[in-house]
Amino acid sequence: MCSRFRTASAVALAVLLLAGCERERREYHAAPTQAPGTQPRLSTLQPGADQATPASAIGRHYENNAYHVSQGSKWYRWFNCNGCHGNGGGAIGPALMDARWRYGGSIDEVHASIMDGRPNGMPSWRGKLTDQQAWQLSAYVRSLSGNVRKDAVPSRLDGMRSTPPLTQLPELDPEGDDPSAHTVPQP
Amino acid sequence: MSAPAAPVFPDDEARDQARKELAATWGERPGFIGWLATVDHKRIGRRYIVTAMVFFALAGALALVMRLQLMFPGGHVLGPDRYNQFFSMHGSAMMFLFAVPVMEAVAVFVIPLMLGTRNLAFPRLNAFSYWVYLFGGIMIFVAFAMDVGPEGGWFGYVPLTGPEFSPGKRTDFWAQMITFTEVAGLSVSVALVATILAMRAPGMTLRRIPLYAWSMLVTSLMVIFAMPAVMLASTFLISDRLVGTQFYNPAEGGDALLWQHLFWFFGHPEVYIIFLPALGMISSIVETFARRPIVAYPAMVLALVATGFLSFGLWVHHMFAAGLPPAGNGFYTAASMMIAIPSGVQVFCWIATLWTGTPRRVPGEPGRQRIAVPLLFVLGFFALFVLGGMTGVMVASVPLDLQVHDTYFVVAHFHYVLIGGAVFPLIGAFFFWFPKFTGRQLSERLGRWSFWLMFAGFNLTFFPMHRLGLMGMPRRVYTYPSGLGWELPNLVSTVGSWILAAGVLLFVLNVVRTLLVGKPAGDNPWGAPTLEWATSSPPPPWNFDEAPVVKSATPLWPPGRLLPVMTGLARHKREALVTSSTDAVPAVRWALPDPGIWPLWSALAITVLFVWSIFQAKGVAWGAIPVAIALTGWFWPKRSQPSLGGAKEK
Amino acid sequence: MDHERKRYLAATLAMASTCAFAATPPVRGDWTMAPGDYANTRYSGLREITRANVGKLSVAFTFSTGVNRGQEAAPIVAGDTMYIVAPFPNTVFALDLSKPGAPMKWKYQPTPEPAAQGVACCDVVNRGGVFWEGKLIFNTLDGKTIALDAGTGKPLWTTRLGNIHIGETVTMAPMVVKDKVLVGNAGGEFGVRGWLAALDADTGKVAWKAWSTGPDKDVLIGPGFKPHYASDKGKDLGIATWPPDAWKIGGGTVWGWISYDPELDLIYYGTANPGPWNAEQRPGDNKWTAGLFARDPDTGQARWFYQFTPHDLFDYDAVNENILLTLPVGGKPRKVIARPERNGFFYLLDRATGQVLSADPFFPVNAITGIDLASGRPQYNPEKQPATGRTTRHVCPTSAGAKDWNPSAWSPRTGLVYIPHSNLCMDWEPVEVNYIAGTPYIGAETRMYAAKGGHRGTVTAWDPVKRKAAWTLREDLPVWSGALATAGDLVFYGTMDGWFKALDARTGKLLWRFKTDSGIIGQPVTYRGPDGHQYVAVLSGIGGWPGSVVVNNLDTRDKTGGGGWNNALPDLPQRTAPGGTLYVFAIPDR
Amino acid sequence: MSRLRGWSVAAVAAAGTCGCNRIQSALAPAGDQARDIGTIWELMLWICGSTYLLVLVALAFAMLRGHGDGHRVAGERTIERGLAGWVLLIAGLLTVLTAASFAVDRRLHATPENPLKIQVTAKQWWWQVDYLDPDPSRHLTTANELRLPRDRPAEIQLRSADVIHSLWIPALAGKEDLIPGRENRIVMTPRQTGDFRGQCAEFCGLQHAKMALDVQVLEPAAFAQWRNAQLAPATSPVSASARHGERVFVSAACALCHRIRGTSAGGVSGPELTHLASRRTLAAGTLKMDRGTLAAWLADPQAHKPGVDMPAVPMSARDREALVDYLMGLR
Repeated sequence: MCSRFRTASAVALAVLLLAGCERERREYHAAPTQAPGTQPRLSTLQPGADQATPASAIGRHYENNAYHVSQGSKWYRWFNCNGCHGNGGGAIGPALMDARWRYGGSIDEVHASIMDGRPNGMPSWRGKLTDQQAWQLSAYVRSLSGNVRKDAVPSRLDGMRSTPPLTQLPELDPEGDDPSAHTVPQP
Repeated sequence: MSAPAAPVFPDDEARDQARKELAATWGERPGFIGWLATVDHKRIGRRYIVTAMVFFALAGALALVMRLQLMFPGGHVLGPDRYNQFFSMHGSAMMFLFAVPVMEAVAVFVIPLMLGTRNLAFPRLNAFSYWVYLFGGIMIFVAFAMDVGPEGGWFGYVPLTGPEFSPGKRTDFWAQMITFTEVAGLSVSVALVATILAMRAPGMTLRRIPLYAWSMLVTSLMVIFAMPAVMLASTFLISDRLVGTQFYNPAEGGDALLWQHLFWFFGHPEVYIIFLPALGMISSIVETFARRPIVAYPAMVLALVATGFLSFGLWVHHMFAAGLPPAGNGFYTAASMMIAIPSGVQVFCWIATLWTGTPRRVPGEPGRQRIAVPLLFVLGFFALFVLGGMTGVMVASVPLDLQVHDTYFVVAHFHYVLIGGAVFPLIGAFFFWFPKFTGRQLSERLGRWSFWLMFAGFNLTFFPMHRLGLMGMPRRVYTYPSGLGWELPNLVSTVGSWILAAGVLLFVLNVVRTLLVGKPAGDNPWGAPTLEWATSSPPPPWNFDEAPVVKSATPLWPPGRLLPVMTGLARHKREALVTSSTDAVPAVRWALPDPGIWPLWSALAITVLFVWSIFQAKGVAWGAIPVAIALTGWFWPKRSQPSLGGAKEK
Repeated sequence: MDHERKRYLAATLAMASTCAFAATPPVRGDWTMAPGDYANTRYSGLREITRANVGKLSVAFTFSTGVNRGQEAAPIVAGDTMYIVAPFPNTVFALDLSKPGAPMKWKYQPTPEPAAQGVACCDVVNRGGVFWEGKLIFNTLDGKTIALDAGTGKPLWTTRLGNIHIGETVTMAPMVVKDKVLVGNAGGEFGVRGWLAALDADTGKVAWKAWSTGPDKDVLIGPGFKPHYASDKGKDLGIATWPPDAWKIGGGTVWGWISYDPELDLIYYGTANPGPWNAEQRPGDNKWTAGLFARDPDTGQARWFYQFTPHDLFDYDAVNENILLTLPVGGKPRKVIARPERNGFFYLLDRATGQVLSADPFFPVNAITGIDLASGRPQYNPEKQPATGRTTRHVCPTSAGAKDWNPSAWSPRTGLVYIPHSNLCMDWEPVEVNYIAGTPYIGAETRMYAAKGGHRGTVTAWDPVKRKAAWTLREDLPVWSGALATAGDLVFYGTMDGWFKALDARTGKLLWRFKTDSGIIGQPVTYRGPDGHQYVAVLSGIGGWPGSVVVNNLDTRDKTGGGGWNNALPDLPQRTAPGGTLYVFAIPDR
Repeated sequence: MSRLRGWSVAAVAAAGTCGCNRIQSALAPAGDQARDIGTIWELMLWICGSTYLLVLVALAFAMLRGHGDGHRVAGERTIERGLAGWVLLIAGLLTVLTAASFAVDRRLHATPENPLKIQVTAKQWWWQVDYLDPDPSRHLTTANELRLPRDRPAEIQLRSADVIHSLWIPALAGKEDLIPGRENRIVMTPRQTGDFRGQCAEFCGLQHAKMALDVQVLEPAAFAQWRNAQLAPATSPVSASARHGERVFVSAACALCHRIRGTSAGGVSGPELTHLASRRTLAAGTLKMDRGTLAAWLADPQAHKPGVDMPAVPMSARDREALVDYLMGLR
C-alpha cells in the first residue's frame, strides 16, 4: 500500500502505479454505500473476545480514493464541521488531528459518529447527509490525523495556512494512546 | 560516392586503409550493450525521431477519439473525466513529447553532417538527453494508462491543478513529465549550440552557415532561455502539492497568475521553438529544388534572430482576458503584430527564390516538369501557415481576442500554425533527408497521396473550427448541446480528422515499405548544395573521411566541383575539429569521448529521483545519491586531452 | 506626614476631582450582582485590606465546584451566604459563611441538555447569578432561567427562553431591575437572532422581549426612540440595513453586561456581533448589532442607540460593561457612560442622549483609524479591508477584541478605570459559509498572535478625564479575568496561568500574589463577612474562549484552531491544567 | 438520448423565438461592445484575407514560371527592392490594425455613467449572480440567469470561489476571466432585447462544458418589474403536497447547500432557489426548466451532469413528488 512506500525501487514504483487505479478513480455516480462493518464502541471495556476489528471494506474503499477524500474536505467546510473542529485542531468541538478519539477513530466509527451524533454536542447528520457524503467526510477526517495513504490526501487547501501539510503528517494510530482504542487482550 | 574526398588519398588502397582505421576507432561495441552505450549522433538522432513519432501517433490517436466524442451533440464516447485526461494528454504529449523533441532529433542527426564535423559536441550528454526523454515519456503514458493522466490541460492552470482541485497524483506526474522533457531539451540544446558555434567545417563563416543551422542555433538558444521558466513553475506546483507551499495560494499571498506568467513566458517561445526549425527545413528544401541559393540570405538570418527575440516579448497575449492593465495589453498587441514582419520577410524570400529558380525541374530528367514531394509539402506549408499567421494577427488584437480566446477559433489558429507551419515541413524534411537517414528513398507516388490526404483532411478538420469559435463554441468542452448551430461544423471536422489520419498512416506505410524494399539512394539524390550530401547515404560512423573545407554557402554547387578537405585529424582516436566561432578558422583537434554506459545509468538514476519525489519529499534527498554515483562514474577523469594544432589545409 | 493622613488627603482629592455614581450606599458588605452594583463599577468601599497589609493576605477557605471547565462566574454574597453557579451543568452551591470553612448550605442541580455543550461557542461557562429579595436567579446553558429560594435552594419558577436547536445558549449573569429579571441570549456564532427579555421576578412570566434585529415592533422601537446620530434614525432599520432576510440570522445577541441608572430610569446594554463574521455576506450597517441600547426597564421601549461598529468586519461584539459615572467633561460634570470597547477605543457617551463625548484607543488599534465624533462612526482602515478568500494580515485588535467580556473596575478614589485586556493582533480571512440551523455560522479563518510589545495581555489604568493611561502593566498571557477595585486602593485580578494578584491602584505596583490550582478567568469580588471582616473571593479554573485550548485539548498544530487562539496560546497547556475551585482570602489573625 | 434531448431543448428554450443558433454567436452582436469588436473583425477579415490571397497568387506564379536556369543569382537588386516594399506594406497594414484595436480596446474599458452594478461569482460549475444596490435590502441574489435592461450599461464585478473561470456572452461582449483572489470587471451595454446564452470559456474542471448562463435582455420597465418580484421572499406553498415538499426541503439535505428566502434553508454553496421556477434552465443551462426534467434531475443529478456536487438524495417517491410540487411553486 502506498502509505507504506518507504524505499525507492522500480518494484515499488510499479506497485504505486497499480495503486493508481484505485486511488484515482472519480466515482461521482455509483460509489458503494452500505451499512458500516463495525458499530462504534464507547468503552474499551468489552468483556470477552478480541476487539481488534479492521476497517470495513467500504471504509477502506473510501480511504483509498483521492477523489472521495477531496470531496470530503469540501463537505467538511460546506457543512460547518470546521466551525466546531477547526481545520483539525478543534475549537468548540474536539481536535480531529490528534490520536484521542472519544468515540473511536476507525473510519466506521467516525462515520457512525457523524450519522448518529454523540451525546455531548455532536449533532446527528442522518437524513441530512447522504451516506456517500458521510463516508467521504469520514475519509477526510481520518486524513487529518495522518491515517489515510499520503498519496490520496491534499497537502493543503487554498485558504489560510493552518495545519502542517496533510501529506507530511505523522501517522497517528488511533490504536495507540487512544482511550477508546481497540486492544487485543493479552492471555 | 563522396567524390570530393578522393584526391586526399594517393590510391583506393590508402583510402580503404584509412577507412579501416576510422572504422576501428569510431565503431560501436558489439551487441546490446553497444546499442545502449552508443554516442553516435546519427543513431541517437534516429532513435529520437522514431520515439517522437511514436508519441505523435499516440497523441494523434487520442485526438481522433476526442473528435469522435464531439462528432454529435451530447456524445457518449467519453465521459468528462476521461475526455479531460484525453485532451490534456494530447496537448502535453504533442508539445512536450513530440514537437520540440522531434525538431531537436532531426537536428541531432543532420546538423553535424551539415556542418561537416564528425559528431555532435558532448556526445554523451546527447545520449543522456535521449534516455531522460524516453523515460519521461514512458512514465507519463504508463501513468495515463493507470488512470493517473493529467486532467488540467497541457497548460495546467492553477488553482485547478493545485492540491485542492486536482486530487491524487495525476497533476504531479504531469508536472514531473515536464521536468523530464525540459532536462532532455536543455541538454540537446547545449550540445547543438556548442556544435554550431565551434565545430563548423573550416571556412564556414557566419555568412556561409546553412539557414537550417542558423534556425537550430536560434532555437537552441531560445530553449535555453525559455525552459527554465516552466521548470520553475512546475517545481513550484509540485512543492505546493507535495509539501504544501503557498506559491499559488491566493489566500496566503500566492497568485494564480504567477503560474500563467511563468508558463507563457515559456509557452509562447515554445511555439517558435517548434516553428523555427521548420523554417530552416523549408529553406534547405526550397534552395535545393529552386536550384539557386536563398534570396537575401542576410535578411533571412536577421528574420530568424528577430523572431527569436520578439517571441519572448508577447507571452501576455495568452492572458488578455485575465484583467491585466489595458496599457500593458496594448504593448503586447503591438509586439505580437510586429512578429508578423520577420515571418513576412521569409515568406517573401522563399517565394522570390522559387520565382527566380527552377522549382519544377527534375534532376537527371531534362524536360520533365514535376514538383518533388518535399517541395510539395513546403507548398502546403505556405497555404496553411500563412493562413494561420493571419488568424494569429487577429488574436493578437486585444478586442478580437476577447471574443475568440479559448474558443475553437484559437484551436483552428494554432493547428494551422503548428501542423501547417511545423508538421508539413517536417514531413517534407523526412522525404528530403530520408536517404541520409536510411540510404533509401521514399516512394514519391505514395508521398503525393499522403500529401493530398493530409492537406484535404487537415483543412476539413480545422477550417470549420474558425466558424465554430465565432459561433460561440468554447475549447475543452467534452460535449455540447444541439440548437446552437454547432452540429454540422463538428461533424465535418470529425470526418476530416480521419482523412488526415489516413494521410499520416499512408506516410508511415511508405516508410515501412521503403525500409523493406525501397530503392537505394545515391549520396546526393536531390543534387542539394550542403555538406550532409557530401558523404555516403547513410554516412559512416565518422561522417567524413577528412574534414571538408567550405568556400561558399552552397559548397556542393555547381555539381561536380571538387570539395577541398583538411587532413591531419588522428584516426586512432575520435578527433573532431574545433574552429573559431565567427570565421571558422581551425583552432583545436578535440578528442571526443568514446561510447559509454554511464549516460544511461545517470538517466535511470534521475528517473528514480524524479518519480520518487512525486510521492515523497525525501525522494529528492535520497534519490540524489544514485545520481551522484552515476555522475561520478560519468565524469571520472580520463587521459585523453585535446591535441592542439597540427591541422593543415590541402 | 503619616501614612493615614496622606491616604485621607489623596482620597479627598480624588473625590473632589470626580464623583462616582453608585446605586447603593458607598460602603456595602454584600455583592449581590455580578458587577457589584447597577453602575457596573466593581468598586467596594471596604478598606480593611490595604496596600499596607495586603502582603499578609492568605487563604481563608476554598471550595470545589466539581466542574473542570472555565469558571467565569462571580461569587454572589448576600447576608451570611455565598452563592456559586458552576459552569455546565450549572450546579448552584450555597455556602454558609457564618460557620468556619463555609460549609455547604444547599446545592441545586438543574438538568440542562448535554447537547447544549455543542452549541456553546466559547466553552460552557456561566457568568454568575443574581440575588434579589430572597431569590437566587440564574441561567442555564441550554437557555433556561431559574429562580431559587435563596434560603432553601428550592426552585420557585423556571422559564425556558433559548432553543439550543438553533444554536441559542445563555451564559450571561442576569440582572434584576425594578422586579424585572433581564436575560439575553448567546450564540452569535450560530446565526441566532439576539434578544433581551424581561421576566417578572416573582412569576418568571416574560414581561417584554426586545430583539436586536428586525422590524421596529420587534426591537421595541417606538415614538420614544431618540437616537443622537442620523444613521440610527429611520423606519425598520433592523431590516433595511440588511440584505433580504439576513436579519433573521443576523446575531446581535445580548450575553454581556447590563447597567441601570435609577435617575434617568434607563437600562444600558450592548448587542453582540452581526453574523456571520464574513461581512461580505451581510452588506449594510446591520442594525442593531454591535451597538449600545438605552431602554426603559418597565416597557423595554428603546430610548436611544449608538452603534460602535456599523457593518462589523472583525467580530467586534459590543457587549462590554457600561460604567455609569459622573465626570467633568469640558469643565462641567456630566452623566456619562465610560465604556472600554472591544474595538480598542475607550468611549465616553452622554448617558441621556447617547452622544459620543470622546473615544480614544487604549490599545494600538489599526483596524480603525479613528472615531468621527460628528457622525459617531468609526473610520475603518482601508488597508485592513477584508475580502473573501484573501488573508488580511496584522489586524489589531483581534476578533477577541482589545478587551472581551471580562469586566473593568472603577475606583472613585483614584479616578481610574482598571481595564484587564489582551494585547493581540490577528490574520483574518473571510470565507463563504452556509447557514445550517444549529451549526456554527462563522465564515472566517483567524490566527492570533502578540501585538506590539510581544506580551499577550495588559492591565491598563485609564484616566477617562485626561483621556490617557495613568499606568499599564504587561502580562505575558491575555488577561481574561475581571478586575476589582477597593477603597484600600487595591486592584485585584487573575492570570490565565493561575496567579491571583493585587496591585497598587495608583502605581500598578504588584503588592501581593497567590498561585491557584488553575488559570483564573473569573470575576474577583469582595465582601464583609458575618464576622465583620473583609474577604476577597475568586473562582479559579481555566476555560472560556482562549482557555478551550486547554479544556478542549485542542491540537495547536492547527494554527487556526480554537478560533485562532491555538496560534496565540500554544504554551497554555504546558502552563495550566483544568480546575474549578473557589478561593476566598482574608487577612489572618487580625 | 432523452438526456441529450432535454439538454438541446434547454438551449433552444433559451433561444426562445429568435434564430436559435444566434444566441451564442459573436457574429450576431446585440450590444455595443460586441458590435465594436465586430467591426475590428471585419477590418481584420478584409486586410488579412486579401494579403493571404496576394501571397498565394505570388506563390502560384513562382511555381508556374520557374524556367530560370538555376544555380546562379539573378536580379538580386530588384528582389531587394521588392522585399523593402513588401516589408513597408506589411508594417503599414499592421499599424492600421494595431491602431484600430487600441481604439476599440479603449472603448471597451471606458467607465460608463450610471451603470447597473452586478457581481458574478463563478463556482464549479455554475454562476452566482448578485445585483448590487446601495440599499442593502435591495441586494438581490440569483443564479445561472442574467437579466439586463436594454440600453443601460451593466458593470459586472467578476469573482471566483474556486478555480479560474471566464464569463463569455458572445452576443454582448468579449470574455473576462474570474480569478480566485482577484476581482475583474467587464462592461456590457445591450442594445436589443432578446434571449442570449453565455458560457464559461476557461477550462474549469469536470463540467466545464455544462456551465452556461441564461441571458435575457429586457425592456427597462420589464426588468424593474422582474427585479422587484425577485426581491420578495419565496411564495409560501398552497397545496398540501407542496407544504409537505417544503418540510422535506428544509429537513433533508437540500437546505444544507441551497437557500430559499422565507424558510430556514440558508445554504449558499449551491444556487439560490428562492424563485427557482421563474428560471428557464436547470443546473447552469444543462436542462430545460420544467416539471419533468426537475424531477429527473432530483432523482439522479450525476446522470445529467457527472461530477456535480449535488448528490442524489435518497427519498421516497412521494417525498420527491412533493418536493417537485414545492419547487415548481417557487415563481
